[in-house]
Amino acid sequence: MSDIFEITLLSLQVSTIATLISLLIGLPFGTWLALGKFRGRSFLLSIVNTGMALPPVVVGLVVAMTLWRSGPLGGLRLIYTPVAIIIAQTVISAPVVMGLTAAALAALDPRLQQQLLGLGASRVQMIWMLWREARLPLLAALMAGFGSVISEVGASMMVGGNIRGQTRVLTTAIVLETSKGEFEKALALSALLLVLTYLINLALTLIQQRGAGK
Amino acid sequence: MSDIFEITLLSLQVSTIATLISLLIGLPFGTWLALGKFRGRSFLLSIVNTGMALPPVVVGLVVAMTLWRSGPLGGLRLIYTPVAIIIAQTVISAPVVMGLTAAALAALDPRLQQQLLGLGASRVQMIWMLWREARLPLLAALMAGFGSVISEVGASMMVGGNIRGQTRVLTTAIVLETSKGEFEKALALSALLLVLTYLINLALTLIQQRGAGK
Amino acid sequence: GTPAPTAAPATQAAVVTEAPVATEAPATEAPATEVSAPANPNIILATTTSTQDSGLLDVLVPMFEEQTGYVVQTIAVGTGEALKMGEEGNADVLLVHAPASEVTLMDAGFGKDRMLVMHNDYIIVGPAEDPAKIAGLGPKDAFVAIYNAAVPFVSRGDDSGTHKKEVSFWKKAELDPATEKPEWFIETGQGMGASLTVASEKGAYILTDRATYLANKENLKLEILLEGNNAFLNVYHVITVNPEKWPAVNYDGAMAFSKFMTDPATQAVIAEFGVEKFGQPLFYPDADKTDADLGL
Amino acid sequence: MISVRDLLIQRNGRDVLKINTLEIQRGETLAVVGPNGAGKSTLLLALARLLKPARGQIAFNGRPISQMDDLEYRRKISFVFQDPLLMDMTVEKNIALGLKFRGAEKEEVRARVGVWSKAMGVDSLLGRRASQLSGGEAQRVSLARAFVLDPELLLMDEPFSAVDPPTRAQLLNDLSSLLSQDHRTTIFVTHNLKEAAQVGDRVAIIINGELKQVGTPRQIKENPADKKVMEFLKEF
Amino acid sequence: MISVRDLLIQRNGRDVLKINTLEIQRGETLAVVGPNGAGKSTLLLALARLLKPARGQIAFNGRPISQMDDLEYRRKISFVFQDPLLMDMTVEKNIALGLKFRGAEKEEVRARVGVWSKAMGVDSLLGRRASQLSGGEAQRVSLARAFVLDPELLLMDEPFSAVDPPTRAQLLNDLSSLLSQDHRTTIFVTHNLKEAAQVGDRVAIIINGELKQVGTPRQIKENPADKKVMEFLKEF
Ligand SMILES: Nc1ncnc2c1ncn2[C@@H]1O[C@H](COP(=O)(O)OP(=O)(O)OP(=O)(O)O)[C@@H](O)[C@H]1O
Ligand SMILES: Nc1ncnc2c1ncn2[C@@H]1O[C@H](COP(=O)(O)OP(=O)(O)OP(=O)(O)O)[C@@H](O)[C@H]1O
Ligand SMILES: [Mg+2]
Ligand SMILES: [Mg+2]
Repeated sequence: MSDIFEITLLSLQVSTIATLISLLIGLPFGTWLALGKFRGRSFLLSIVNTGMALPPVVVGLVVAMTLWRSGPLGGLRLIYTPVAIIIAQTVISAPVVMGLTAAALAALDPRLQQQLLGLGASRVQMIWMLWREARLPLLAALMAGFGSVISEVGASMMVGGNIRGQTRVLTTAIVLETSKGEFEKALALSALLLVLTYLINLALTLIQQRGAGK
Repeated sequence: MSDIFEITLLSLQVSTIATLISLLIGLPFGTWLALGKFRGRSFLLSIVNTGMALPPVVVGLVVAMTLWRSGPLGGLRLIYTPVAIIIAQTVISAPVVMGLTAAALAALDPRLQQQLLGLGASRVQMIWMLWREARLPLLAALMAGFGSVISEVGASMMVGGNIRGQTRVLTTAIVLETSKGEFEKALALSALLLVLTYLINLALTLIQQRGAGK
Repeated sequence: GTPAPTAAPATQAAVVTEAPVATEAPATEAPATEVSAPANPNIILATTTSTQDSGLLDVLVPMFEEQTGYVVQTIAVGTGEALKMGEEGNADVLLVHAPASEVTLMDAGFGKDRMLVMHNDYIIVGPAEDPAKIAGLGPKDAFVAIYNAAVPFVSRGDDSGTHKKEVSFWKKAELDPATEKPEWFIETGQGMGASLTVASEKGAYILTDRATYLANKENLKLEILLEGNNAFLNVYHVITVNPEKWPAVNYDGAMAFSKFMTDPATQAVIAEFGVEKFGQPLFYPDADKTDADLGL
Repeated sequence: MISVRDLLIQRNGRDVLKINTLEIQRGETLAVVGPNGAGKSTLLLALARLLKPARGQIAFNGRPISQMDDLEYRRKISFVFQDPLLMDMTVEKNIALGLKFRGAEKEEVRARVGVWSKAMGVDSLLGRRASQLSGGEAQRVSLARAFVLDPELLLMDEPFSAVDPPTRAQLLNDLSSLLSQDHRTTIFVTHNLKEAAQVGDRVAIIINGELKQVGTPRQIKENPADKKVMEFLKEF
Repeated sequence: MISVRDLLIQRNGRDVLKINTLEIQRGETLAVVGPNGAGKSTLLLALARLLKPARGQIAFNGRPISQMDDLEYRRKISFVFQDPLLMDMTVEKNIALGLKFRGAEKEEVRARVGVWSKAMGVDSLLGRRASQLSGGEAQRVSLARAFVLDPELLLMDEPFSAVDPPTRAQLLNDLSSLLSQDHRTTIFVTHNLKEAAQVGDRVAIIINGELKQVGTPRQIKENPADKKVMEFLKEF
């Protein structure tokens, strides 16, 4: 396991990027779902909530079929690259971030929007302040999104291929060690994964509390 | 796939029971985390948030090692039974429900607690009303919890064994069909899984809206 | 001539040392010192989990990459999935062990070249007490005995090479537990390692390849009860995907890999692999033989 | 009925209310006035056992409230909060809330909610969601919510600040007679000094976290305790 | 400056405010009074373009506001809400909020926040979190939050309901002179009829969703439009 450092780094990179992209998608879209007034809103919401239950294997299969040479985007040659993992993980975590964002914002007092606009906020400024006000549940949404990707294995396996030195991440390495019968190694890798996740959560919590303390 | 009905039913049963148990654990404990005033609270919170990132394979491995004949609870003979899957899935979804519950309740106006007590609510009644007030984000927590178990495969595989007619659930069946190269069957099962999840989410949303409409 | 396949691989250790060079000269072979990067350096190798789980590819692939400058993307999946990836042109080269299905693939024109690489063997393992008394029986009789005793038996049930082998034995015995679904017939639908664990936990019999069994032996309460039969050979072929069907495949790379796998130097490495750890080799090189030699 | 001794309340580490001694008789209505941030709301919260004193004690009918059963004690009380947070449910359910908590019979709940919603002029709004009320309507609901409980001790924190003048006058009138009939003890925080004098048997003046003076309106007017009290009362 | 024609506002499908015609001059202070639920807050919200009329139009300096740039229009306005929801940040940041939205310079923000927090008597609370304020303190912050913006049009919805009497008197005084100096147009909803008469150049009476009468305090007192108005004013 000399490549353990490399594997860990790739895990963190891939999952962090996927989470950030999910945030970029999920936060605005979830906000729109929570604040928008349009027909079919609850329909869309239940679609997004269903997205929170997207099985990683299914996402992996569908993304793989798209990225395989035989698939529509095969020409991009992305299959079995970290980019492919990022794509699949984004598909997994974007609905999580989206659904939880929508729930967090819908729970705010609706008069808050009015008051912010009344103070001269532009729409963007208003939304920014709403995010600030809901930062606690939004942080939980972010953590749940990160949790869903750093821990998943089905999609990383299928679209990444668990290729040593290229696309092997912590979870796929754990599966490999398990299937080799190397349970101790698998447990050691698991412990590493959890410690890392804990440190990231702790960092986010501290940043958030510092922000709140000001 | 004549046993598809059986597999679907087992999936639903196992995941529903696991989600309900998670709710039974996560809702009170998450509430305590949100409302309690004690030292080490943010430490506990980041532990729970880390729990949201528990990889199913890791949970599967640890639960399996416990339930194997060589393990401490081997005498119970639970390995490769639906009960084993329920245990593992509960471990996966309880932190999700817990963490999101804590975030949802922490976002409520703290004066609400005071006012409810001032109206003569017992502690239990107060908490009940807080849950009612936060029902939207709590529902999202429930859905995220359900989503995390109905979609996971690593733990079900390891502790359930994917045994045909006994512990095969939709996700493990999807993995099996995929590894056979039967991608169409895998996709059909995935579609079935998603439709079911959608219907459950829709039902929950409707119940919740009816509750709110009264 | 080449020696006939001997029943017990353990007694067959010396094959490689006298193996002649394969009939075709390895055209692309180049000394490590003058590696020039190929035009299209990426190859996708779809293989079964057993080759990866045993660790063999972790030894061979870096060697190949160093010798040729190719970069191999090893995708370890179920046999069915690996064959499907070949069929749909999503892999360049396959390393699989399901001879009957491989022939179908070749006949359909999806594979171009198919070369014999190596074999190991299947064994039947089970609880030490051997409740169905299969020790010493022939393969067919062993399956009948298990069926009649109605003792737990774990079947992979995943259309893998191993599973196909097992099915062929049930067929020979004219029995069909997969359809009858008796209580004792446990279908896991999982990989070899996981299935072995299930068998161990359930005190069941199971047909397994020797390599995976040896790798997992420590964690298992299973003993070898039946081994060393001709019918138990587990034969691996390397197949290049037909570029006429799928122009996008890296045929040169696939060919280079196939040549590498059948190269005498590589074959020597295969013969040595696992000896240090398990006291016996996990695979036996076969590049100098034909399918007929192995009774296929 | 209530006696406060040597009380100190801290909020977020700051001393916000000090009371050496305060006695309130059964049936008395005590009006509490004082500048913003003086500690009036804090006093009510402490009396309802919703804030823990840093020092001192509050006794109810001779027993320290810290030694009484928490729930039992709070159920003798009704609280009209300064900012009523209504629950996201109908007005009817909001008004019934305290009765529900006390496990009242359905019939009784309906009857009482009917009476008090009419008294507060919100009977036409019973089916409305609480989030769709005007400011004054919400305050009336919060008043009804407290009055249905028929409490021994009624704590009201600026309960009429958003009520329109005619209704306010009428409620004050009703209240005066209601309270003197019932022998219900009432503590009533207000920023309207006229109101305080009209409703309160005695008036308490809290300034800057200290109880400065307690007495009948006339006593205080004629004999203010110090300069600060005088200044505060100059509009009166 | 503002002219309202044939306005109808609906909330949740109910008609809650009808105004045939209403003209407000630049520099004028209009006090709005009326019973609870009459539609006063609704009027302010509509004027700030925070509620869409079901019918009719509102013109600002001759231009229909529905045709003006939404943001530009709202930035001419300051709004003191009936229930101020302060953001979960410090008092200082809350007061600076509107200036931040308008992209004001740091220096200017600091200066204005300094001036107005002092004027509202919350300068000692600048570092406090907004959730840790008393009711009156919160209302003062909300006043400061509006005044720092130096708006053309000032909309105030019962801005002094929780402010203590001496401060209230002083603020009203300051306000009267401030407003008449500035030629700032102000619409001021209040439940205090004396206050309305003191601050308002004219008084508007809204009852049950209809604008009943607009006029100087004396005009209205001497010549109420109908029985309902008379009844409403009887306490006055
Ligand atoms: N958010 C809302 N949704 C629906 N209806 C509302 C809402 N807010 C107020 N209303 C209704 O609109 C009408 C006018 O309300 P408005 O808030 O304008 O009254 P107001 O004159 O400000 O009363 P108050 O003196 O009590 O503040 C009332 O009937 C009220 O019930
Ligand atoms: N939640 C809180 N946390 C910390 N300090 C608070 C909190 N609420 C109020 N305070 C502070 O406690 C002191 C007393 O507040 P209190 O609410 O009792 O004042 P009050 O007399 O009711 O004033 P008002 O007339 O403005 O309602 C004030 O200095 C206030 O800033
Ligand atoms: Mg107060
Ligand atoms: Mg209003």
